[in-house]
Amino acid sequence: MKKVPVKVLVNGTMYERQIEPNILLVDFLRYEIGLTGTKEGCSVGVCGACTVLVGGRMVSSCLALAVIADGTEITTIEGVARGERLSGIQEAFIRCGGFQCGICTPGQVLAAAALLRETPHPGEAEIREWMKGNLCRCTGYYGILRSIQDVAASAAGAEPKLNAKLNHG
Amino acid sequence: MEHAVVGRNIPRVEGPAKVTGACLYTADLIRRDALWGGFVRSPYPHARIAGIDASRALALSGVRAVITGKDIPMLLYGLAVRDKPVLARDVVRYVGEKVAAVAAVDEAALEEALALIRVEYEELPAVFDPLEALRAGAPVIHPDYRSYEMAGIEVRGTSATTDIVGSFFGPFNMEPGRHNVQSLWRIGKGELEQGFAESDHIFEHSFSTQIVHQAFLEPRACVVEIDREGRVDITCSNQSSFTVRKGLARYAGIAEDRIRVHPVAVGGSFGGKEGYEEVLATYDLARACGLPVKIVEHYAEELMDGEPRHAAVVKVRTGVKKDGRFWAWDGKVFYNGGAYAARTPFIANMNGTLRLAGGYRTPHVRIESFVIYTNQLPTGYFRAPGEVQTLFGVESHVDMMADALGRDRLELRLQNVVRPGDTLPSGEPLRDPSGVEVLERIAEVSGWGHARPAASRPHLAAGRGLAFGHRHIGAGETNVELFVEADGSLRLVVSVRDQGVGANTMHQQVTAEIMGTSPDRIRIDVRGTDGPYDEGVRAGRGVHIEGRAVGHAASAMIELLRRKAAAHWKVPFEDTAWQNAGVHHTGSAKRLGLQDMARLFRDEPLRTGGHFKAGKSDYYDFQAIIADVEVDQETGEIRVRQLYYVLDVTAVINPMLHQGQIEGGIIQGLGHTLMEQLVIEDGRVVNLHLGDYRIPTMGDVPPLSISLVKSKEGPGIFNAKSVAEVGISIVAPAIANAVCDATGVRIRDLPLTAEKILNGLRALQAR
Amino acid sequence: MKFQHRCILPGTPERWWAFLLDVPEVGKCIAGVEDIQPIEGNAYSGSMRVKIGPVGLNFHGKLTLEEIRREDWRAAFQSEATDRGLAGGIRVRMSMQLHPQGPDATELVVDTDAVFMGKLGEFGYPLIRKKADSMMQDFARRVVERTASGPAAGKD
Amino acid sequence: MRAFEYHAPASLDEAQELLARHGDEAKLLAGGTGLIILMKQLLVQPARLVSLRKVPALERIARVNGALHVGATATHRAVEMSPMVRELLPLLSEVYGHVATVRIREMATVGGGLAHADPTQDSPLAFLVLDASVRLSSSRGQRTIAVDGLFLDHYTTVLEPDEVLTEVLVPLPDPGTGTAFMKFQPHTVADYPTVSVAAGLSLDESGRCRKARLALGSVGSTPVRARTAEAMLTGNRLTPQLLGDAAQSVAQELDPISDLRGSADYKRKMAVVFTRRALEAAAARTGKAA
Repeated sequence: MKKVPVKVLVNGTMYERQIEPNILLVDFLRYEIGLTGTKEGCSVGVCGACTVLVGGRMVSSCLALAVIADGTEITTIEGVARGERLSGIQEAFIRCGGFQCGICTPGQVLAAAALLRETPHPGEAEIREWMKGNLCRCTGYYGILRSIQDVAASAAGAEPKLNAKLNHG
Repeated sequence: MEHAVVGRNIPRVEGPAKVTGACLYTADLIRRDALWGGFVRSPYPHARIAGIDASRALALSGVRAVITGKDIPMLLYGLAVRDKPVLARDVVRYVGEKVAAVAAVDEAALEEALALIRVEYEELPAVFDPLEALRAGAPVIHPDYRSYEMAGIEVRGTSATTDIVGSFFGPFNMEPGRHNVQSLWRIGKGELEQGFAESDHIFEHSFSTQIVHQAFLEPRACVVEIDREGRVDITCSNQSSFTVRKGLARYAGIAEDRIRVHPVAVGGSFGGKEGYEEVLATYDLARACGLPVKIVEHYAEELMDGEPRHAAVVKVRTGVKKDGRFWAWDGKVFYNGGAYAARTPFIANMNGTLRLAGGYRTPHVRIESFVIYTNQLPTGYFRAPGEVQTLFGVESHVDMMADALGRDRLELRLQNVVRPGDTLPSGEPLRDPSGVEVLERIAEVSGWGHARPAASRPHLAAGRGLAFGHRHIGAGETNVELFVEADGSLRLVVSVRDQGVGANTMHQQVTAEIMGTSPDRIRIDVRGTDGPYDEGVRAGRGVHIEGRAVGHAASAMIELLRRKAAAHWKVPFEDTAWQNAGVHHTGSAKRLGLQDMARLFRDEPLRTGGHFKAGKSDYYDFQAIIADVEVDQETGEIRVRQLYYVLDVTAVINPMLHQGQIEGGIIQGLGHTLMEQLVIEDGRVVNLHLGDYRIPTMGDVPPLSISLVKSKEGPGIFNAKSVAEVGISIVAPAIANAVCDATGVRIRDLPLTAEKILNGLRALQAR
Repeated sequence: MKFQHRCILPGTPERWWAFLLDVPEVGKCIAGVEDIQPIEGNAYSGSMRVKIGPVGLNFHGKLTLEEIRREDWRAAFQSEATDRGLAGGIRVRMSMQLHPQGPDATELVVDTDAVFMGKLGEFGYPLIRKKADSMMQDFARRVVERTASGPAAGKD
Repeated sequence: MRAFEYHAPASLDEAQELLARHGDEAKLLAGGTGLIILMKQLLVQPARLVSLRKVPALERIARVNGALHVGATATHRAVEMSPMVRELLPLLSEVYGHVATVRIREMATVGGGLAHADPTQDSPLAFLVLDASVRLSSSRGQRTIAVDGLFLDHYTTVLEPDEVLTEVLVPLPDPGTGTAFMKFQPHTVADYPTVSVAAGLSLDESGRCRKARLALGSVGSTPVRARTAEAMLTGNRLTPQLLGDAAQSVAQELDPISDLRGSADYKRKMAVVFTRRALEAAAARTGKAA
């Protein structure tokens, strides 16, 4: 099977690889470049644990071939904090009980960040509609809802850009 | 007593790792050289294996090993009852049973190999319904039942007054005419028949509940590596490192000290990661290949071959006096245990059996619990095991009796609820019960008897439902070690892998409280099997078992430091005191802080240990819930408008974590009530992905108001009671009761689907 | 996966009995079945194509006439086949029974019990369940159509 | 997932040429949300994938004279959020806004959704109600067919192996048209529907129903047009009685099969209830329409 070149900017770092076309994006991120923060849960695009942002938009990396990310900019959970400093939504998840076992948390944080970037001050209905694509079995969602509302209510509201590269997502 | 740290929402110790993706789970352990392992599974619910041909698979270049039941130790596997081969040997007993294991260089090669292995089966008659399985003439699923052994876990949670007939397992179950019994438990008190003879009314109802999966989002996974000297290195998603080590040592015939289990994070368990079968099979593969092997199950495998909650049939018969007193109670529950008992811990039975007469002061009680073999996937423990099933029956039944007696549903419960001085229906002793306070509080917060929610639209019918329950506090054993580090900070070594409840944060908070330091001066050092022995996480035992062990270590450390300071000052021990994280000399201004002592005593180990082991305590959590619902009378759709929940508490170590447990448990209960079910046709699970096995989403959760009632005593550290297994069991009866209140339709089998309710409405109209 | 289908055929069971035992003839009534060849005794080889949108299954395997009970007009087949694309395999039991319906009509009752293996068993279920039912209805229809060409008429 | 050759042609011609050359061997890849799952499950094992992501201008949403043209690779989310769609075809953004979850809507494309022909999908219902048609293009030429004639069976359309669905053409509804969409998910808001219904009603000056469109999903092997009900409504005043009778008539027109979202019988009953509700909502909006 002919390998294909993939050139992709992940969390601000450029990666170039020759890959088999049947490699999924989630496996590319986890095994090719070693970013295991992205989790695989249901593997059918339902649970949202594998959520990453491609060009600023949410993608189920378990349903996306890695080749379709060629030439794009990707943000994974590893790219949400700025260096040692956690982003506002990450701090809110810690402060408000937004996680327990943590396996869904990378997807939840990315989905929440994407929401807050599109809608800085979402109402509860907007949050519920947006976040219903990310399953959590531990929290009953109340803690996640509180975390997002906490940021939404803050003066800043919107997340700062997830990383320098993502402003034209 | 006022607490400085306990009772505060200090952030979780693993918080930053979990929100940045740094936290490592089993599947994150990348070993470039690790082979991918996987299983060939049975397509038949019951069949004889006539032959296995792996030649075509072995011919593939990427395949390193194929092993079958013939290639592995003859030992049977099981948590409580050893009745399951790791790979089926001669017979398969359920669809999805592991028949062969394959190791290959990558996932593609593995998939191809699995598809190329040909297994020849001769089908055998199968039975799926537990009541049919009991009947004479039903296929006997385990002809060798007598030869099976208990896994040596001593039977706990039974007091002198409970009458355990025979054992939970074994020859007793083989009485003539009795078929396919995994386990039988009979408990009670009083004289049942006399009780019924003295009753004025007798009510009898039966109910059924479905099989549901824990649906944690991390499917089970493990990595096994064997070095050249035969030392085994294991990373796995499991609730108990030490149970895995013990089990593998027995299976492989090697010493426990040759096996090391690493403490990676677990992506949710809820009781469903007690088993370690896949670790044993992976060990066999690793041995066969001489290379590390990693198995990451697909979610479909999790759903077809996990450790889900037993489906059950619940039958309750109650004798009631004219004045409403419950006088005699006969409860029977038939749990569908699936093809093997192996995945059910402890006693191969359910503690939820003990809830089969509810939390009421009935004098004459008999409770019988059968766990029954069928040709379905084996079941295991799931948060409040067995109790979701029994309380759905009991609390629906109590409402039905109240209605028949023309009594207020809450008031009838208040009349009968256990009070100080009572024993539980099971005959178990009971201390400081707060059922009365809990029921009174839920009436108050929900405005019971006053304002009822009105329907928001004409085609909707509004209703309100109540359910009440009590929940035991977990038992177990653990050890911890506490060190003063060179810089005067503290390090607490625990072997408890946090499954999400926040155990390690609780450990830190307890240590900080007792030592009088700030939590951030205490590092939690989580170990695997090279840490102090821990029996495993389960049954809401945290504040009870772990909390007390941590408390012992901290108190011992204070005493140790006082002794050393006293010796250093050459003063009597009695003249020293512990204040503000340091030793004071009461006779002078002399003080040694942790840093001073770390420096001063640098050559002596500043280490203490804490151990705690206990059976089930006589204290119980008491809880009640009220659900306000609207039912669409044209479609049967239920909308839960509001949930009120009341729980009794003593000390709450960390309010945020405590609340998180309640919220999570209740929403899992909501899922069981409205949508969740492994749909099984001819023994085969047909909804094998989370698009078809639906769990609640953020769009589905109703407003929830939680109110805590203060009770006096608890068995845990600082008097605390457990919280990890509350909530979940009483959601279903509350909503079922609300639906009946709204529409008159009584649904007796879970889940409560719109279709069942609409059929019920049509049936009512037909009358 | 179990199905039952019924259809009314003209003529008496006697007229249809030979047809039931004529495996290649029966095979012609099942959409997608190709080149059924006798192997030995009551065993035949054959293949079958099933297409459900993008999902193309191409089974090849063995079909055996397992039970012949003329006294109650019952014949049963078992077929085991694997998909060339390695998606999995299938085991089908099909019993056909004739019930006399008055002087010149016979009811054909077809009971099908199919088990799917491998990935097909895991994920094909909902997909195939939708298709299988319509395929069996189609089978019954084709059998009736054959009355036009008077199958097996007079053979007995 | 089996190995395959990957092609990402830079033009439509190139894509069509690849399909023509490889026929059934090749599959088109757009958003992938449908196809990739089937490939992971080994139910579909194409030798080649032809990705449309580098084909230019295929995602365009534009107004052309009296119609809206929606490009095949426009995502569900793009249609949902497009101000032009909101203004001109509110039903379309409403329906796309109800598909699965935001994340899936960001990935799934309009053309991919139609070509996938899953009878539980929402979007075909909107296009049926709006009398939309699709443009199918191949190296042999182009043809335009009504969405009404697109679906043959579960996951099966009239598309030839060498054809690309390039865009959907949606005529703008006349003034006095009211539309509505109902999706019944009794157990969780993220489930596949038990039944879904889209309705469109247009009134003439006299207030009579000039045109009625009614489409249902999840109740058959393809999306279903309820023609009997449409006929009952056309030419008449939309009294509650008539709307109810029309809704009642769909029960006979459907042939649902039982699935995890309800028995055939229940689906039929719910189809009647939600058809009535959709008709009432559409009728109520006929006045408001521009």
